[in-house]
Amino acid sequence: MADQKDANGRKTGVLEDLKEKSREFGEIVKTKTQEQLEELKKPQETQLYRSIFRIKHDEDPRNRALSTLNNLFFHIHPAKVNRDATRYGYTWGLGGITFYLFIVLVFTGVMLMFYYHPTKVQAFRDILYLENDVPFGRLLRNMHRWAAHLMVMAVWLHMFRVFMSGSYKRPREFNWCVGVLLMVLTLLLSFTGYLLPDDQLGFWAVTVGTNMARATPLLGHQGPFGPQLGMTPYNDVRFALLGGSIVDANALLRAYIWHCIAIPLIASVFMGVHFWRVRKDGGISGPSPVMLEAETKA
Amino acid sequence: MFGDWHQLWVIISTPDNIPIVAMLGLVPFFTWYAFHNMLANDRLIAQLEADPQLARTHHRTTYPYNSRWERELHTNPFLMRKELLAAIIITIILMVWALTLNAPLEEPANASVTMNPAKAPWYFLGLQEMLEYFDPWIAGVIVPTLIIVGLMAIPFIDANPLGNGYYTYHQRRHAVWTFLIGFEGLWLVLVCIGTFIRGPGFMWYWPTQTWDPDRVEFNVNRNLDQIFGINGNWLVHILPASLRPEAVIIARALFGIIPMVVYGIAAALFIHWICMRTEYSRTVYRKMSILQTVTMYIFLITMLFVPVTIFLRLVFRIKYIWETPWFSI
Amino acid sequence: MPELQPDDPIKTRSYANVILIAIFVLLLCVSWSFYQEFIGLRPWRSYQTRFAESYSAYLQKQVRDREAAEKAVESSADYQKLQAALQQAEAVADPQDKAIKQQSDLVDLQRAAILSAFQTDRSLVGSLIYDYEVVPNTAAYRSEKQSHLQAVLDAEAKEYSVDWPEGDGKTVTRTFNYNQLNDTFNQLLDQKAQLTAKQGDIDQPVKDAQAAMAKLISDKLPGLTADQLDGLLKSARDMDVTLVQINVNPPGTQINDIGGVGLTDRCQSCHVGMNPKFVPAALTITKADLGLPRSNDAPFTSHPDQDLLTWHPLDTFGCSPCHGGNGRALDTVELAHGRYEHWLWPLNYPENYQAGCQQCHSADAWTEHAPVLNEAKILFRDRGCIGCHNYAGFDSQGQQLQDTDREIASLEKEKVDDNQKIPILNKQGDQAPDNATAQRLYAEATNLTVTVSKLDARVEQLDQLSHSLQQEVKRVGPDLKEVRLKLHPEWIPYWLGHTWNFDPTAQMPQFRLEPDEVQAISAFIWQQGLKGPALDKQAPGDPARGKDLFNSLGCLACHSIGEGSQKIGGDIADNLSREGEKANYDYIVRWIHNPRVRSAPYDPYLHRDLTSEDYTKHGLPFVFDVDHSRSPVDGHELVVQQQTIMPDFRLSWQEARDIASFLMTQKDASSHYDPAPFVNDASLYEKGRTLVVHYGCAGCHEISGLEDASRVGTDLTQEGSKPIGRFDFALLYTKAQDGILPDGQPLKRGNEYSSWYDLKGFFDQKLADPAVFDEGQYKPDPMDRLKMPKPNVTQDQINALTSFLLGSTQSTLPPSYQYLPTDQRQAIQDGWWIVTKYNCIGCHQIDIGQRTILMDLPAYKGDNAINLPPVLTSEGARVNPEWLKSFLANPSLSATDTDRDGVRQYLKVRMPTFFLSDDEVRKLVLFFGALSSQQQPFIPEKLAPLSDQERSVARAIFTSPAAPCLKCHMTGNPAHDANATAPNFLLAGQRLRSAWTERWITEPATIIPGTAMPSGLFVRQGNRWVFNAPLPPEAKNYTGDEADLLVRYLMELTPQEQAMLSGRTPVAAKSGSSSVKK
Amino acid sequence: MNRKVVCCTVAIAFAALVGGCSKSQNGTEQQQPAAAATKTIDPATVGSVSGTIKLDGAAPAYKAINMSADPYCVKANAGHPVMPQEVVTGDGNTLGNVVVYVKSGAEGYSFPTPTDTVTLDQKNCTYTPHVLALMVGQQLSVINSDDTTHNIHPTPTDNREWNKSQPPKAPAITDSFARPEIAIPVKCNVHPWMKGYIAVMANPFYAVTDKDGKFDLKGLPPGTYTIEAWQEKYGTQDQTVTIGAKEDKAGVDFTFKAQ
Repeated sequence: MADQKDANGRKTGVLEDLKEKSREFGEIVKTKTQEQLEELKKPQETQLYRSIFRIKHDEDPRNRALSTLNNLFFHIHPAKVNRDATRYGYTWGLGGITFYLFIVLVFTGVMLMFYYHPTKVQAFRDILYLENDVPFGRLLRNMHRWAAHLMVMAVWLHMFRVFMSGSYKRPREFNWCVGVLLMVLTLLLSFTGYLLPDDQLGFWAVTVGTNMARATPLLGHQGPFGPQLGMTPYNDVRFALLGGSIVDANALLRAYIWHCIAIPLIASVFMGVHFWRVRKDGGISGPSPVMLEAETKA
Repeated sequence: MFGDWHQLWVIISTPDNIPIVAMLGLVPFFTWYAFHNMLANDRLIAQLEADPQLARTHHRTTYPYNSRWERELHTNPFLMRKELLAAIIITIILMVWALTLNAPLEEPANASVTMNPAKAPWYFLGLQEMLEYFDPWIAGVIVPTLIIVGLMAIPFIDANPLGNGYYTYHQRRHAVWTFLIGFEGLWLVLVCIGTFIRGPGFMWYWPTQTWDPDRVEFNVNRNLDQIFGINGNWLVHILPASLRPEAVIIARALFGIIPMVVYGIAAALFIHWICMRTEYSRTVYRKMSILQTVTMYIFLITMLFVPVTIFLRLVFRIKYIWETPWFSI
Repeated sequence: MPELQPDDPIKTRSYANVILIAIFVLLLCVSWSFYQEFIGLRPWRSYQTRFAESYSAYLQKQVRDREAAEKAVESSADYQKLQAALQQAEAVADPQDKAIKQQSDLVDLQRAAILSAFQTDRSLVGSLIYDYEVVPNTAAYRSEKQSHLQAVLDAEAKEYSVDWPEGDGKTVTRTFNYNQLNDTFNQLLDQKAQLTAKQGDIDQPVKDAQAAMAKLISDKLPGLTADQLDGLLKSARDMDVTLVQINVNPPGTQINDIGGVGLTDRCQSCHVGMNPKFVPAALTITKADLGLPRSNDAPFTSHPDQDLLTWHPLDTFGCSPCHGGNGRALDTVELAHGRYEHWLWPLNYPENYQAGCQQCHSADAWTEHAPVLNEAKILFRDRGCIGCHNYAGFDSQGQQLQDTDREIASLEKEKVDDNQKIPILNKQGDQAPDNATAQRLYAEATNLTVTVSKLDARVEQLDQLSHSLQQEVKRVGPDLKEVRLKLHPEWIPYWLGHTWNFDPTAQMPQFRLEPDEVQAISAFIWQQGLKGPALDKQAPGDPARGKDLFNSLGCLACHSIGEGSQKIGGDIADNLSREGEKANYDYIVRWIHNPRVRSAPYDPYLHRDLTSEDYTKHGLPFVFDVDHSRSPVDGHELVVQQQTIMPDFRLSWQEARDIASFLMTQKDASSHYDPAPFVNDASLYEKGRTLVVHYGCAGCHEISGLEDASRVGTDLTQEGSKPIGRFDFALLYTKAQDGILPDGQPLKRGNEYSSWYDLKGFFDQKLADPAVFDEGQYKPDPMDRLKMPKPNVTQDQINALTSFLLGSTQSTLPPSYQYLPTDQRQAIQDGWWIVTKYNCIGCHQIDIGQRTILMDLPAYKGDNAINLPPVLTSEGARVNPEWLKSFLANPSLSATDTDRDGVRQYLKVRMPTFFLSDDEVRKLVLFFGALSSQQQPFIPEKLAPLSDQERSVARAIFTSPAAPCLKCHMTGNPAHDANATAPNFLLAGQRLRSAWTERWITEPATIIPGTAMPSGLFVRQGNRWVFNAPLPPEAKNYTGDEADLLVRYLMELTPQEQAMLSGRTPVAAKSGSSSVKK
Repeated sequence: MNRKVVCCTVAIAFAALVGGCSKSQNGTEQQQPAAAATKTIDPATVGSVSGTIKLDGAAPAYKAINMSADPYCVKANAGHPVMPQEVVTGDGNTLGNVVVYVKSGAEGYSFPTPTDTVTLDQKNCTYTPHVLALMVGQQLSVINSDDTTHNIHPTPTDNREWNKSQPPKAPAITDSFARPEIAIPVKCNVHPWMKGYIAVMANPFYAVTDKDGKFDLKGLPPGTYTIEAWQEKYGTQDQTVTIGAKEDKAGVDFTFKAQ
């Protein structure tokens, strides 16, 4: 078959067509890869990056503001904050620390929940299993417990700071009440957690704690006016707390449920309210300019 | 016997007492630091009050100020980096603590073997300590609820507008002192006693005194009415026949009201005197509504009642001030 | 908006480096946590690597030594000889091997060749057959079925061509049809089988030669061979360091004590030597072997008691159930050993290892492999602990008695009720409206009468049981009712005050008594004593003969004599070297003649001793003994014997007087007893009584009025699981925690100090000196003080008792682990309780390897050992249980002549009568039977009577000079028996078992090593025993088993035969020369 | 408080109701039992029933009893063989040892238990009489006139079973039977061949026929009765008879078929 020539004089045989096409194809591939490589040099431009981080992270103010406002986690902060409020000196970082400890506790707590069964037979055994068999088990349990103690300390010191800095005054009264409630919830969280290892220390600590409950006036079978209202060891408030007249399997289960599900949920809700009101009541309360007696209204 | 430093070390190094020992370090530091800020602001306030001209232009904080500086900084780098640093430091503390000290794990729970002393977790030791002085219903239920409700009521009672958002001692002297007494003076001190002082049998062990489970301590607490020898024999003639056998009890119950009333009046006068001490406090005091004053009085009186009872018990061995068949304080 | 404020302090300040440092520190912490996780909390890694090094070094040396040894053996002559034989056998075998190999290769080739054809054909035909069968066999389908059949036949006829290999490599094509394929294939298979069998036979001699060589080596060099050691060395060298754990989770049970978890013992991760994978059972290594100094921290020894592991295999028992400790924890030695405050099951210290046995073996009196525990159990009774402390299993007779009495009472009440119901039923029957109900009522009445008779049977059974139980109740201390007859009054206060000065090895513990208490107690004891029938005066005996009797009769198996270093004899009973100072001669004579005689019987129902008036009132003679044990007053069981384990030696009165007068001479000249007039002071009676009740003397002694006193101490059955809080350390609480012993010295264990605030510490100190916990306390009134007396125990005995108490726990192991065998082993268990109670092991060796007290006495040293009482290790297999029963009841085997041993009259040592109850005799007979694993009940083997020819052969053997049986054995004529050394054959008939006797006469030394009976009398020839000496001609051609023949002859031996024979055989001449009289 | 009041009123009402109806009820009760009182026999109006018992067919031939087990019995009966008394016939094939009695019709009356004792003798190792009848509760005395030990063992179905041995010259054994039962077999455990029967009657109208087969039941008050005849081998037969006042009915005969 003779070589036909096409308009511009190149051979137009089938073989030649093929060769031509393949060459073109090669060109396209080469350019495409170069583009891709170029793109990789600037990751922010890639579609993947832009899909995740909706805004660019330049140094300019707009992006700085956007980086907090548009971010699910950071938009707890306002875009800008009073310059002195960034100092440790004022807030001592205690509110943040408490919240951070809460997150650590939730994280380590969930990990512990993988191994712990809240039954009388298996509770102690699981703690031993954690201590000796589970890799990092002992570290996990220690972290959880010491974080709990740290959180209680942090909550108290946070309250101390808020009071000392007068940050409970108008308009933050309600937020102070929510704060107090959160402190109580923290104490309850720690108290119910104390019983879970089902060892002598926890058992007797909780027994002492709940013995006070039986003395509640009107509701406790040993409190004033309690027996008159027909309170017996089997239907008073202590029984409700323990799910029994002594600290045993039911108490363990109830403590477990309170500790792992009920109180953390309630606490998270109130933390949400607390953070929300911090922002709504004007963000960090200080260090605001001092006022003089004269300047107060009569 | 005293001088048993090992015993003191054992108490301090018990894993679950570490937090209160840490608090013994942290609370004084933070109190000092709070007062440091307060005094700085007070000096500024005094300065401003002395020179009204300055007051008009001053940026009113003790921190360095330059009109050219931005009043508000971006959260992103400036606040967040601080938070990141705080988070890392806390994690470090936590990990070091977790790696060095192990969480306690004692024998499996056994209802038949009581631990001596059986102590509540460290943060409730205050309440457990109060059990020594009050009946469980007061120590276990009334006082904690009053504390919580009291704390919540503070912003609504404190009519003093000053000090809102800055540390000041001079302008909020009463509030600061009330809180310090309530939080540190009572709550933390009682927790410390519950931890360091209360040993086996929940008896009083001075620091460096050996905790001996077999210790026998003789202390007889008597009621106030027993001290005054109330036996109600003069009451017998007055009472109707049916109540005559219970004459003694009724007499005591009636007698008990007197010291309570006396204390109440004394405490109220004392609080009133405190509120009226400075001119400014008088204006604030006058500004408070009836409801605010009544709640303030109630809370402060009950709060003061606790140290008074503790004092009566520890020094004079008085058990109950007012004893009635249904309850006793 | 441009950055206006370059100098803004907050903005310009850079936190970069602070954060950098913080992150660096955080990384440090994280890496520290990883270090902690993988190295810090894993000390066992270093242990395992160190073990690998030292163990492989040790193995290298072993391999070198072993190879040298093996070379030495291999160079030895007989090894060479065996090697030559091997080579020769190989030479013979090789050619045949090659031939067979060739043939079998050919067969293989052929099989491979036809295999494919065979398989295809078979499957084709198979499918066709299936098609044929599937078609229903009915008329309608006949044609179709027919066609299928035809297809099958064609397929079978089809020819397949196969290239068939011939012998020498050539192949030829052959054709096969289906059947041919089948047959040839099977044929090939058979051929192959034959060939391999043939090969086996050819190789057999070679294998035997190799086996002989290996046997030679293993005989000469026991233990692991060189290559086995090499294997171990290789595995030790490349030992991978992993966590080794035993995980036992039997379904449904909770092995361990921590809240129902299964057993996870990881001890072998550090104690690598215990791991059979590395250190096989045959090779036990100690620290010394590995060249490690004693003290340093190297837990590499292998388990010292390997065969204990065969009964308690590691994978079902693990380590922590027996040893304690926390098998699960591995991070620190202290945590793993569980010796810290909050772990309830600490690891036992070496001296208390056997505490672990007790928790499952609490029902045993004698546990193999637990000598310390066995000694503790004997001490627990012998040192009088049982007097105050209840312990399940010890002396439960009292409790059983109460239970039987209670049951008898309830049965009798039931009988009374039934007897009342019967007439009522009959009356109702009489007046019944119709006959059917009448019949029913009458039937019911008769049934009731039958049940009442059954109740009678049960009550009678219980009566018998209570009769024997009453006999079994024994007390640790002597009967104080006989005090006035037995003792000098002034000795009592001296004894109470200075118990151990008088007798350092006394069983009685030392009470801490004030002088006034001593007086009051002595007065009460003296005044409560029976004034009783006066003893009949005894003439003085001959002390010299008494001394000889005392030393030879076997008194020293329980008693001891001599003071300080010269003390010889047992510790079960007290030392008699100062008996003369305390006892009355007349009483001791009566006591030695028969210790079980009581002055007055005691009636447990009336709670008092009966007097002769009680008997005369009912017209009965004042006679009470084992046969007349019913109370004349209320018909219940009486206590008719002294409740002591001292047996009756059946001595004549004269012998008793001789021994008693010898004992009277036993005095310490320098001793002085100041008079004790106060003993008769009636005013001290009451005070003495309260003191005696307070101190619980009635626990060990029988005191009138306090016979049923309960035990004053706490029940110790589960003392080991009491929480530490329940033990009152009193003022030593802090000292115990700081590890300061009561005497001020710090408690050092190895090179570290350890606290003794644990159960072991409490038991050790309490046993060493009970009063130590009273020290420094304000207790003016002696009655408030700790009343536990100081037991007379050495430090080793304290360790034994502490192990016993530590083991007495409420075991957390599942019930299936408790050692409660239901088969013969339970009979052994029950037997041991009785054997240890009556101290049979003082004279007899019962357990293999157990030493008796007599063995160590000078009188039985050297060749006098043949005078020792018989060894009973194979008694169960030896004697007929019926005979044993009668022997135990009356060891003299005769009603009249009792002052002798029944079987071995020549022995001086005397088998006494223990007055065992029927229950105890039954248990002992079953015990000996079970010990030799004999079937119960015993059915004697029927022996064929001897034909005359056989009798003459037997007689020839019996009287042949090579086996002078009658020289040693007793024949009945006293002259000869004087120095006979073996029992009379006449007893053999009903005493011995024929199977045992045959084993005995052929190989006596294997049954009782060191016996006087000569071995080698018979020699094995083919499968029969042949007498090992020339026989007279007529006996030579006997073809049967001559040993069996002799046994049958012995079993049939008649007195006349023996007398006739003894006349002819050499009488055991004094000079030992044997003269054969034909 | 009101709860207590309510339940009191209810209780009172209930009591009244019960009181009321109960009065009416026991009113009717009185009449009934009077009728069930025992009837007395008027001696003037009594009659009697008599007749004979015959056997239809030949009595079975019996062999003499072999008493070799006990030498005394052989000696006591030396000379005359002792025949089993199962079937005893007189001349004219009359049947002896048949118990005839009033089976029903005499229920209403209550009869005093007779005080005289009935004796059963054991002579020459046989029971005499072979068949014996007595009333319920009447005293039976068993005497042993042989010089060997006997063992009396009645085997009743409706009465209580007992068996006592009686050595020679031993005192008489007395007992009584509480329930009517027609023919308790009596055997001797020592001598298996000894056999006898005791018939326990509820009423006095009974008779045991002698060899002549005659019986006469006297003292029968007027009324209809069923008379039953019992024989140990041939079973029972009965007839109903009505007699008027002072009527002596004769000819009430029974014939048993000999199988």
